[in-house]
Amino acid sequence: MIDVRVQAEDFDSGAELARLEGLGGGAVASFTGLVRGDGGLVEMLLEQYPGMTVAALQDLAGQAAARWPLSGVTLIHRHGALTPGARIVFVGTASRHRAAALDACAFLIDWLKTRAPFWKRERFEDGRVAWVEAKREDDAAADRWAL
Amino acid sequence: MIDVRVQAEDFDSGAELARLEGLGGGAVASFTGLVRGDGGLVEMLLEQYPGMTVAALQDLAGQAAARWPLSGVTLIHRHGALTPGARIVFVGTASRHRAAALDACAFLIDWLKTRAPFWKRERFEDGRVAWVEAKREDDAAADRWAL
Amino acid sequence: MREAFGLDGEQVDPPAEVATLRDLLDWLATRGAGHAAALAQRDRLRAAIDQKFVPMETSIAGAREIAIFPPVTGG
Amino acid sequence: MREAFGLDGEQVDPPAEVATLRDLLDWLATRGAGHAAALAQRDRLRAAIDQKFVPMETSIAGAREIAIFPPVTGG
Repeated sequence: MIDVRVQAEDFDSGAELARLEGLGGGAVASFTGLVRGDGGLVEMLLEQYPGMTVAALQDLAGQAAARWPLSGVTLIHRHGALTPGARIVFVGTASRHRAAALDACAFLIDWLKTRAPFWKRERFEDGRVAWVEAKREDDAAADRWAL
Repeated sequence: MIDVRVQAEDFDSGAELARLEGLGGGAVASFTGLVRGDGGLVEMLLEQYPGMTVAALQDLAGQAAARWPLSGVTLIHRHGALTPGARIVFVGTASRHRAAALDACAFLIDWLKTRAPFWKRERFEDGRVAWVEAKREDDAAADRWAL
Repeated sequence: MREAFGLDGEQVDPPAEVATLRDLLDWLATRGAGHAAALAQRDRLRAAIDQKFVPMETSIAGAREIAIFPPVTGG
Repeated sequence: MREAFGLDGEQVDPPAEVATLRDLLDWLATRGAGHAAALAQRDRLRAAIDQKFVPMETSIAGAREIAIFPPVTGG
């Protein structure tokens, strides 16, 4: 059961978690990423490449399901203008085994960071606007899952 | 913010997740363990060593908070008679950084499995009753977090 | 353990040469067939003194409550 | 990229020797200062052909839509 959503609206991570827990899998892991209000950040604008985004996320979810025995994968990624504290992304995995659920969840967020067509732009109190630079450490985190 | 609970009643993992997401941390990871209905399992009885259980869980949560920069840790473990599909345990961690939240969550469930004073007894359709044997692989999973 | 010993707990007064938890287990194992069987796989057991997990090398001097467990299976 | 190029997209008709994505980037970089600056850190860029991520060695023959990105920062 793979469920991938790209949307401007917020989502209910608790309801997503409950749905995965209801699959009878024994183990459910989740990750939620939220906007941090660091350095006077007022808004984070998430741009995507719309024609590609859902397909890219479905591909990532499919790769996770091929590598680990998962009974469920949920990937939700927001786009548009988000304020501090807002949810950006949810990754949820269900499996019979805790290691599979935890590893697949970590894998998905690492690969989302480096392989999903989203770009972040930050706007600060003082009017400054800046694209978020990709981090080398994110590449390193993604690389540890290489086959 | 460390929140440790040992209880017979079910818990609302969605509400726990939402609370951790509200801490402004940027990253929240969670793990839920549930009873699997394998092999005709009818009931899982979770015994604890009551005088020790809460203190042992608080110690584990404190160790996680000492090793990773966490803004929140929630540990809930049930005891008593549970049926297939029931939640057994919830681990939730909040941090500024996704690796800290994910690693602390995996650490806590691995150490809970090997260092919290709970014992599982399974009752099956055919009347058979058996204590769950500790798994060598759980020891190995816990050992990877050794200092 | 409880089932193997056939009891929930017991009051014991070990001789002076029983200094550590490991000594205590060795001494308990001599106290009957049930005890010996329960303590056969001694290297897998864990112990707590006064409700804190401690290593088998720990001195039992002054201990009020000693608990001996099979490996835990929580989580 | 969009800002550096000063445009959202463009229709190009590269010469026949431009076979792969890497060739295309090299050729685009010759088309003006904005293009050259945008493509300066070429080894960090990623590309998609017809909305699928592909390596820079991929042939562009038959491609309808080619997208060139800076490193993504989602998640």
